[in-house]
Amino acid sequence: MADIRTDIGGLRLKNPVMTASGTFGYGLEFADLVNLEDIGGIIVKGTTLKPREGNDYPRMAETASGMLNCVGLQNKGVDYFCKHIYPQIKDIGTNMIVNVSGSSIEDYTECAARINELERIPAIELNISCPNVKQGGMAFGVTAKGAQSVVEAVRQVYQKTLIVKLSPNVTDIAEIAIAAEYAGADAVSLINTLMGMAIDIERRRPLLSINTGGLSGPAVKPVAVRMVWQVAHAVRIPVVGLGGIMTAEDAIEFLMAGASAVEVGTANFIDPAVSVKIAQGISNWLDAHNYKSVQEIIGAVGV
Amino acid sequence: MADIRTDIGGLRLKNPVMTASGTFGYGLEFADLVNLEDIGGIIVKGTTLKPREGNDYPRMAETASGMLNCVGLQNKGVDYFCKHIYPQIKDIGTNMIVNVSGSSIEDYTECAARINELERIPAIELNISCPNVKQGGMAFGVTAKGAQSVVEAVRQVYQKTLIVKLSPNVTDIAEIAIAAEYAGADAVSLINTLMGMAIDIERRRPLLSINTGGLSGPAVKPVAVRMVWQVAHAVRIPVVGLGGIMTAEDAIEFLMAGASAVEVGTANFIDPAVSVKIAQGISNWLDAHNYKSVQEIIGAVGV
Amino acid sequence: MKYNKRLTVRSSEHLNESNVLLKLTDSDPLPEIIPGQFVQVKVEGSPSTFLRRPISVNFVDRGQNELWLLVQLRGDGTRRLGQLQSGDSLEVLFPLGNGFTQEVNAGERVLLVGGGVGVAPLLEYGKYIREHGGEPVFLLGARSSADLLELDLFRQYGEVYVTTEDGSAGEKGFVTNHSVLDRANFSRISVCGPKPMMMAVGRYASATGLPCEVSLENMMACGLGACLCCVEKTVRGNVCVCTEGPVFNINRLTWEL
Amino acid sequence: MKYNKRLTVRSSEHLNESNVLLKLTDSDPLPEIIPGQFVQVKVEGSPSTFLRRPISVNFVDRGQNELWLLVQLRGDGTRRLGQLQSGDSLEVLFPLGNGFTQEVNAGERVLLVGGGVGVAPLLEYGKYIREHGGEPVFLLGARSSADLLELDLFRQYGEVYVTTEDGSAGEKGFVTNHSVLDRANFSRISVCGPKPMMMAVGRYASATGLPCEVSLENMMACGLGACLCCVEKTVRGNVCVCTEGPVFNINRLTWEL
Ligand SMILES: Cc1cc2nc3c(=O)[nH]c(=O)nc-3n(C[C@H](O)[C@H](O)[C@H](O)COP(=O)(O)OP(=O)(O)OC[C@H]3O[C@@H](n4cnc5c(N)ncnc54)[C@H](O)[C@@H]3O)c2cc1C
Ligand SMILES: Cc1cc2nc3c(=O)[nH]c(=O)nc-3n(C[C@H](O)[C@H](O)[C@H](O)COP(=O)(O)OP(=O)(O)OC[C@H]3O[C@@H](n4cnc5c(N)ncnc54)[C@H](O)[C@@H]3O)c2cc1C
Ligand SMILES: Cc1cc2nc3c(=O)[nH]c(=O)nc-3n(C[C@H](O)[C@H](O)[C@H](O)COP(=O)(O)O)c2cc1C
Ligand SMILES: Cc1cc2nc3c(=O)[nH]c(=O)nc-3n(C[C@H](O)[C@H](O)[C@H](O)COP(=O)(O)O)c2cc1C
Ligand code: FES
Ligand code: FES
Repeated sequence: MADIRTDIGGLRLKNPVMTASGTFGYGLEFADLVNLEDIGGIIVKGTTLKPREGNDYPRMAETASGMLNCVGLQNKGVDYFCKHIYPQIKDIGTNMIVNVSGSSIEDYTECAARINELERIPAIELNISCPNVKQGGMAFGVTAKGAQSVVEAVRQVYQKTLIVKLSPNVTDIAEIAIAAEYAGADAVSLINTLMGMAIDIERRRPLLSINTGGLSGPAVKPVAVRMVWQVAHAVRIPVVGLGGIMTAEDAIEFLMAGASAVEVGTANFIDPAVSVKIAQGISNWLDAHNYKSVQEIIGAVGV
Repeated sequence: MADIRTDIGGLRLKNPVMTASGTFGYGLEFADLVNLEDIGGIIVKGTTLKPREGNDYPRMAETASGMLNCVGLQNKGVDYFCKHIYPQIKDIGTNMIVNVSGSSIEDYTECAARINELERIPAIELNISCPNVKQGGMAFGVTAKGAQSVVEAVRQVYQKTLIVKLSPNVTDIAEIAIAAEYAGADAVSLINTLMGMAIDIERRRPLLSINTGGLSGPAVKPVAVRMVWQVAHAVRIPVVGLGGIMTAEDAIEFLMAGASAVEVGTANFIDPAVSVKIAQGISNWLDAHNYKSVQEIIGAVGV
Repeated sequence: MKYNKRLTVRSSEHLNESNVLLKLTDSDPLPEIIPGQFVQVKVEGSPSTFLRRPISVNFVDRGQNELWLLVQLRGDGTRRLGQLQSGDSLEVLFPLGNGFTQEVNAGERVLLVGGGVGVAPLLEYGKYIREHGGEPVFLLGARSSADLLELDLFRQYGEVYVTTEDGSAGEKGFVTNHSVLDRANFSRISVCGPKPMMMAVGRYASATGLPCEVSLENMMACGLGACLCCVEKTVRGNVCVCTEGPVFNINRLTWEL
Repeated sequence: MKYNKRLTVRSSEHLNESNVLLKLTDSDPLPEIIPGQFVQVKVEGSPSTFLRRPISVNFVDRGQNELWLLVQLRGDGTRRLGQLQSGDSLEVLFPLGNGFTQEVNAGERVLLVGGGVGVAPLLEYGKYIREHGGEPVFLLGARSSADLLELDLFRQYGEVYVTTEDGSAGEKGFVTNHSVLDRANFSRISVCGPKPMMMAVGRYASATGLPCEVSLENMMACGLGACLCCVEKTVRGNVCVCTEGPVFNINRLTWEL
């Protein structure tokens, strides 16, 4: 049996498969359907300093091999999270990671500082890339300067593993990754959704309430693999890869491109137990190919 | 019968459907399979000043609802085009448009100047967005300054309709479109391919010879519609929309998003007669919805 | 407890041109299912269908260990479901959502209003009400007589009234025009169907002061309360239709009746 | 002249676990087809298959107006083709490519070497050579006897020699080890199969000075010479396999034999 443990910026994972923010709730929603402890890590919903109602319905549209969403960071705010949700999830036997979103540097730092106090939350994923709210952090995610300023500020108040989640809606994602690394990020994760749009031609209106939304699912996988490969060559900190992963083979592509771990998002909607199947599939694949450890294939793509 | 004629920067099209560069050869390849005169316009292969061998095989990989290619502008150069190909295509009864590519401003201007002399070529599409060759023009396509400089130079030597084809691999495509407009473009077309990558995990190697390639097909449609919508709001010149169009309904999405015409690319590989079916389908749809002219739906998406 | 199971298609019956009744079964006994709950089915073999499709539980036949789905063939996903044959299997995530009111008072006459394929969950709910001592009264609307579904089955559990838009069966017009609404005495109303119909029934309910619950069909991705895509605006903000619904008391919604 | 037509599946025969023989027909007479040409089939109902799939013409039965495709079930696309049943239809773009050498000298013995499903185009070509006064000699390699395809059909047109890797039929080993190569007198060779096999035969050809043509299976998108994805490097640069091939004289290629 191959060793599938991995490490991202000091955070140890029993296997390289985490669930992506916004696609797995707080984990609890899936408790009947999958053994949560068998997941490498669960990244919970985007959490903001203040409660947010999110955008109006409709928030979703199906597209070719993917979907658009414009949920818009609906959540009850960090206080509610700490008081009511944290107690329910803190004893789940895997890494429970909070995805922190915001509109201003203060939002981010205050929210991160609150999460820093929660003993059983070993890491945050800083979402500087949400395309679905005005000032949803994407403003920070699309320039190296913006990324650097927010990551530096959060680094001051957050002592545990700080993963920075990058936007793919940029000319040069490696440059943003380098800025995050320079500012003190322990790891970067990518990609968040690609900004897209779909139109209901019968009603002559966009299918989503705020016109545009974020594209996810297998459609985006080639873009995500390319970006992971570019970023893995540009930074020394670990990279977490995601975007369209449906199978163990997809996950292995990201690992070979240079990711030290992966996240599974939209696929959870099609198969609620997919994350554990992928972890198991990676293990089987490694065994079948005589690898002793998953570390042997990380970044192993010869070019 | 609705009027489906349209106009892009002075160029008149009998219908709004053109075939995209690199996906329809010189048109001749499809002559057995579709009545070329029923297509609104045929944009021929990327043509460069000097002959190019293109990249090594493999140049193609199938992806979820799409494909990657890294052809790399293989063509016999503009002299060969003028001498041997132009005579064969000049009497095809539709707009024959040349896609002009290059690595330096001089490449572009010399090539455009040669095409300018060809009486039966009413327009060029300036490809400043090829992701598949080093210095394949994408360097010009990813900054407003780069775009402006090459378009300005070509505008000096090219008197007919000048369409500038934009890259989607940028943070702000509207900014590039504005630069092209300012520099004298008659129209912009978008999107070229999204840069992507796919890995053969058994061989631990990229599936494409130069590692990365351009993603096209339905997978990219939501991104393309979004960008067309953004650009149509940012410039006054006409916009030509493309990316993943397979059906008349897809094309109508782009028209409603603000495109005055569309191009069909990858879909030609699945159905060689698809462009004419789409043109006919647009006409039928307009009739069924009591529109008198396609102009009534251009940019008609209410937001 | 929720399950994701590969159920076996025992039969597939095309009730008319655009509706199919799938009877699914399993080697294990089916779990407890509340009337009004739904399932998320995985559609295989349809290139244009990526997400699961939510479908109401039409009926649970405990004797046969069957779960029935009544599916209207609308787009590629449902059309593909219509091609399933007995012996095929279907991956089903269930049971999901809250379901209709479970408290039934002895002898109460509950009006169950359905339009089109919206009748689907009312069959199981009618049975439930009957089994719990109530009297379901079905008021079912359709475009024409050919579009009326499962009438004989509904008649097993209570009175059935029908309207059709073309008058080819029952009274001509919409459900809210049916004369039974003037004659009969109901304790409450449950509705499932197109939104305009549900709103019209809602107006009738508020005029007559009857409690009214509606079953919504918002677009869904996960069906589990995780993605927050299916939200409906309520008097207390956006809530997930897949977990806090699909059934809502109409007073909780912000619809302008 | 090329056509894109919806042909009808007259029969589908599973020759063994991983190969199916599809016989397609049309209401019009099939067009002229050169041996070695191929078709591009549109695969419907396979979510993971986006592009068409290139398949060689295995045989043209003019009497029955049938076009035969011999398909190895490899991935999702070909597996879906294997599920087609008689009466189904299939959209086919054809005929494509150049085909094998059409000049046949009276009495010449042409060696046709096939490996695996690479035997497919050799059946039609063997028939052609026979009909044009030549003598095809088939040398067919497979992993084991169960993997040998259409042997009886090949025997109708010429001598058939077989190798299997496990020795379960014919001579044990690879085609290039077969004793017929030492005994017989050939005018030229045509090969279709895995690249290592084609290279081995190419080495034999250059050692013996025989002209040798190979049929390539480069990945294709359009099949029409438009996309330039399928190129092979030749002594005169990159050329499209779908139009200037799939058959090439091995001297034109840059393979290191
Ligand atoms: C809780 C619930 C219960 C339902 N019960 C039934 C039922 O018992 N029988 C039945 O026939 N239908 C039912 N539906 C509707 C059914 O889900 C849609 O008709 C189906 O998803 C359409 O899929 P398609 O691929 O055939 O069509 P598509 O081509 O995808 O779409 C056709 C139309 O269906 C709707 N739709 C598409 N995807 C979804 C989705 N994920 N969620 C909701 N609506 C969608 C859209 O309005 C769209 O315009 C229910 C929906 C919900 C939310
Ligand atoms: C000119 C030509 C003639 C052929 N003749 C036959 C034949 O007669 N019988 C037969 O069984 N097979 C033939 N093939 C191979 C056949 O095209 C592939 O096996 C098929 O495309 C695989 O599709 P898939 O979806 O089943 O597998 P996938 O899962 O898509 O891929 C399996 C493997 O097939 C190959 N492949 C995939 N797509 C293509 C493509 N578009 N072009 C070429 N290769 C591809 C790749 O090497 C891949 O690793 C021919 C190929 C070519 C180019
Ligand atoms: C419905 C939905 C909600 C999401 N919400 C968040 C979020 O709150 N924070 C975040 O960083 N990413 C969010 N994402 C993005 C995903 O975490 C992930 O980056 C993206 O979907 C790509 O991965 P996938 O293709 O595997 O889904 C959301 C995605 C979806 C589909
Ligand atoms: C095989 C292939 C070759 C292409 N070659 C060119 C080219 O030479 N010049 C160019 O501007 N775009 C080229 N493109 C991009 C297409 O013209 C088009 O912008 C892109 O494919 C998106 O449209 P689609 O999704 O309809 O294919 C090529 C695309 C493909 C798939
Ligand atoms: S469908 Fe995902 S929360 Fe309701
Ligand atoms: S497959 Fe397109 S040129 Fe050969």
